Amino acid sequence: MSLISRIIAAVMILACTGGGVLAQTPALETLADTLGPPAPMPPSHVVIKDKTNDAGHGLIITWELSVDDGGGRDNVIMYDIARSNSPDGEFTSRGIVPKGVNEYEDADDQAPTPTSPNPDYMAAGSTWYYRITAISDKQVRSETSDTAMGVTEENLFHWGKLPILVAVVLFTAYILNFIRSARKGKKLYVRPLAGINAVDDAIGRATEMGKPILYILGLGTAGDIATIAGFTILARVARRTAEYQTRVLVPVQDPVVLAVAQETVRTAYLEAGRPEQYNPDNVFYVTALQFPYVAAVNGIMLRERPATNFYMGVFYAESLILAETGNIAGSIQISGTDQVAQLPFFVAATDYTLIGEELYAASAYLSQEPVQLGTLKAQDYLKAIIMIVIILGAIAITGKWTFIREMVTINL
Amino acid sequence: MTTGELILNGIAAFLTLCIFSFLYRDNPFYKFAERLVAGVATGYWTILLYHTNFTDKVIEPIFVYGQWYYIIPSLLGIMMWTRFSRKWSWISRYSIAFYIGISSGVSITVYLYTYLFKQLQATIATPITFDMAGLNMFLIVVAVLSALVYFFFSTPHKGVLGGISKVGIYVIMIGFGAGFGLTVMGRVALLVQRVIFLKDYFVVLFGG
Amino acid sequence: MKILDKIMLIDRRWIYLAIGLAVIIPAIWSFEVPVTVSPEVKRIYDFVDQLEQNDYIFVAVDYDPSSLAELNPMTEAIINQAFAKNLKVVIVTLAQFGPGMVEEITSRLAANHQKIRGVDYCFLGYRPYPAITILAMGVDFRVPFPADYYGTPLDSLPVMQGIKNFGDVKGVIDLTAGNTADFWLIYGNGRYGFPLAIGITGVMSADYYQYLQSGQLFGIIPGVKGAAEYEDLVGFPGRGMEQMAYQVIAHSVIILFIIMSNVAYFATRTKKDKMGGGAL
Amino acid sequence: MKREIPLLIVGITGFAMLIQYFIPTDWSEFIFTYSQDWVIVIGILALPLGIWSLIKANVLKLKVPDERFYSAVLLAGFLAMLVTGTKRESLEAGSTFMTIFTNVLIPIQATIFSLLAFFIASAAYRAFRARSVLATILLVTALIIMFRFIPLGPISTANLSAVSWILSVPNMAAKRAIMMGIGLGATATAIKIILGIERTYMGHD
Repeated sequence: MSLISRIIAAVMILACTGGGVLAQTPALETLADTLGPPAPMPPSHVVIKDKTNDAGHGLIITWELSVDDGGGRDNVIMYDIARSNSPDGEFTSRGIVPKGVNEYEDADDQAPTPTSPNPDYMAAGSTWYYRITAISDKQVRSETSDTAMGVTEENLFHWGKLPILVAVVLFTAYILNFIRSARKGKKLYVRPLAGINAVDDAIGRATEMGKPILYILGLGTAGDIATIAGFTILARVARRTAEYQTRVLVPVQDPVVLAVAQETVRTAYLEAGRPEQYNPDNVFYVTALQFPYVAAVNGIMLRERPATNFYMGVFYAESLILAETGNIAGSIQISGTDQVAQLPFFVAATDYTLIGEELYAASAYLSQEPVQLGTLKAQDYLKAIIMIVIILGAIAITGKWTFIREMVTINL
Repeated sequence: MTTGELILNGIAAFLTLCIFSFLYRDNPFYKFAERLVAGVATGYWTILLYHTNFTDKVIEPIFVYGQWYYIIPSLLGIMMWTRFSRKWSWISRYSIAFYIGISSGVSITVYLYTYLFKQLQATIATPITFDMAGLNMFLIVVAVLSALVYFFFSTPHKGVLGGISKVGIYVIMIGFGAGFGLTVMGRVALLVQRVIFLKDYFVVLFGG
Repeated sequence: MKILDKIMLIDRRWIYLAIGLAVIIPAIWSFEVPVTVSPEVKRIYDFVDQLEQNDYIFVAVDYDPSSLAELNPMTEAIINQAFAKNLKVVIVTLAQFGPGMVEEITSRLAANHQKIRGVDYCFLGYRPYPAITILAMGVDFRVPFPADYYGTPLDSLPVMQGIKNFGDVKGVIDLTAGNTADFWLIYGNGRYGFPLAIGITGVMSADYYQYLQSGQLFGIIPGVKGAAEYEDLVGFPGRGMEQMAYQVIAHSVIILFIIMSNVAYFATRTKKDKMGGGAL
Repeated sequence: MKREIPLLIVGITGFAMLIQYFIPTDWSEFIFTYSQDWVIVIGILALPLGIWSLIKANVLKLKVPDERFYSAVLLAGFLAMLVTGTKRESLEAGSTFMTIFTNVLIPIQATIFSLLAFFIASAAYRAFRARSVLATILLVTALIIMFRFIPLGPISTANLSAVSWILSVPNMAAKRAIMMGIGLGATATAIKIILGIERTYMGHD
């Protein structure tokens, strides 16, 4: 109830100040004439609190419903919330709420600028006065409630996001802990992943055939975590190709990805002890847009006939176009993406697919460094916690207890 | 259609056919369209970025609104150009560091919120009752749990865990099958649009 | 066995040709295909069908012209059905570019059925902020919409006499391309408890079947397929049916190829599968 | 200096952005928008790297007889857009720039997209063979879903109920589990990046 009414109230403000949803409500004039329809009793006990989890641009106004709302004459249809910046100043309407609602959120965070002055702006630490009026179905206004005062306050922590903070802290602690125990030499088991085991074979095959390897990083930016996972796998692949003296072609569609991919491949050649064999032109920019990029990569596949295609990163509709063309070219294909909608196509059309989390795990697998493997263990622990929450949560909700669900609910 | 429109539509129709010819095999027409579109797309993108983002985020803040602090990201952007020189290219790592640092920091909470908490909350939102709906809710919970087990990396998938993880990958495969089957409709609709475009053009051209 | 071997290794260009023909043929000779009606579509049809003359039905047309191809056929089929049954229709749109589209559809269909604006149906118009508009309509349609789309006060429209809020309509059908369905679920059905059904684009439909299970929706019309089903039920074939011809043939072709592929696979299974491919 | 300071920058900015999320003040909001602009500006100003890579490759190919024509086409297309797009107004409908956009870029993009109708069929033909349990599950589910278009009387009616169940139960569960896995994997990777454990992308000398 309170959440819903808050949302209503928030939207109402927008509606009344900006969009004007209700701006066309008929003029709500008071009918002072005692012979007219009766006026409802006013709402009472207006209480104003700071809106929590914000930068100090909002207040929450609550009141006790008019006795004629749901009882008495039962003629209230809505409440009008009026505001002023002084107790004796002019009160102007900030919005209305339907009957039965006893809460209104008044907020305005649009700080005035020279081009757009905003007299309604609620600065942090400012004081406001409110009065509520009930309005009857015949548009008769009640007397106003008593005036109440509130001060906006800047909050330093968003409590609604607490569960996320807990998860971050817990996760980081687990990661650090497992890295520490891995450094001490504790052996960590990881189950085999077919897609990972295929990587070396695929590179060997390319060497035997004397054909290049094509590595596609997808359409993500260098800031996408999936693309960064793609860079890590690229580093391993490039290092092997440097050892085997096989070419690796990396066509990209973003200039920052281009820079990072070049750097990754160059370093891999350096680590393999063959820096002189690194050719920066093998990592090249094709074009920025999705389908022109696909057209160009398709051309490369059919003309260069790469022995192996890797698809690691963020992919959209082009996933299947690329994978089918690669199949026409007779390449072995290994794919991995975090785009749930594209996974079916990679699974169907490529030889090995790293499904979602497996893509992120791949870098740890390929490195075989204890530090990296330690984070996999941390992921598993978190997964176990999630499973316990699901089991307990499902049981609790069946018994109508919502506390577990509320514990994992984020109130933005 | 005017003659001008007829010619322009003719170009579009010709390029459409060039791309379709790829289905038969790679050929000079496809290669022509492929290179043309790569050039045009890069040109389009450059101009678009210049008139929109570059003007809004570099030119106007610094030269119009006097927001001097926009000089910092601009300098970082210009530092990317050191990549043209082998000797100085390490300087571009500073820009990349900001780029990736900011993106990763933002990603953590975004992923936790949308991918983890929202899904978790949705899974435990509905009571399991003793009817069809309740049974389905129960099945969803069981299916989610077993699919999660499939993603365990640090335990061997043997015994009970192996069995559950097997159910998990079955569930995942059903999801993939459904995703594949559902998409066919949309893809066919895309092809229909192109075919109708060509048909309309040829009808006008040959006065059908 | 030789033929089956050939099928296993069929040149993919034959598949492309088949798909190409499946789309080109209906483009040249249009024809109608039979459709089987899904239970979730049938329930909406039955719901409207069992209403009495002069009962009220509320239709929300919450999509922009970009999704018109899939959703217009649904809107038309539902309004056709309602007019044919002499129901009173109240229409709203919560999509910014919706009004022009709604105005076009309603005036055209009203003319076909000899219905009069303001007497047999009412088009309220558009308001931004779906949540608040829905909540406010739950109090009284006149709160967000003192006048209809054409500026006539609701109180002076014969069709709006004696009807105040959702309590006076038999049910709400929301035609949507996306998240307005959530608003109708939470603020509409959730708060005012009226029967709610949605018509939704194909890609979005999978996400809403869960509300069918939980009983918050009494029906779903999913994508072009659903639109064609509804048109079939109502008996006014339109754009939905037209698009079905392509879809039915293309789907049949793909299914036939899958079956062929499996027959050939099992018949030649002793040999090594030379085609490769597939992560499985 | 060449690697350590950049890694430190990644750590500090990453941590700052993480903390920013939990602080609702105006200051924090400003940092968020401003830092997003950093990413955008770096991305825009890096574009010359891409263009240089493209131009260089194609100018070199002008010397190869078989490639000469195609590279010339690419360069001509690129230059045509640059020349016609110099003015701000060229982004409005009716300009030469937008005419090329509408009649070259749009039809080619739409046609490449529509190739998916063919490829979805050939992929189904090849992959949907019942050679293992997993392949069979994939095959059967996809067939059930595709069958919703095929009018077969009572069989179709039963099939449509199956479709609705598959979509709302196992399909929903699979999506959720995969997403939760991605959430964990991506978060772990991002934490590793900020902590400097994952640093391959940075390269070294």
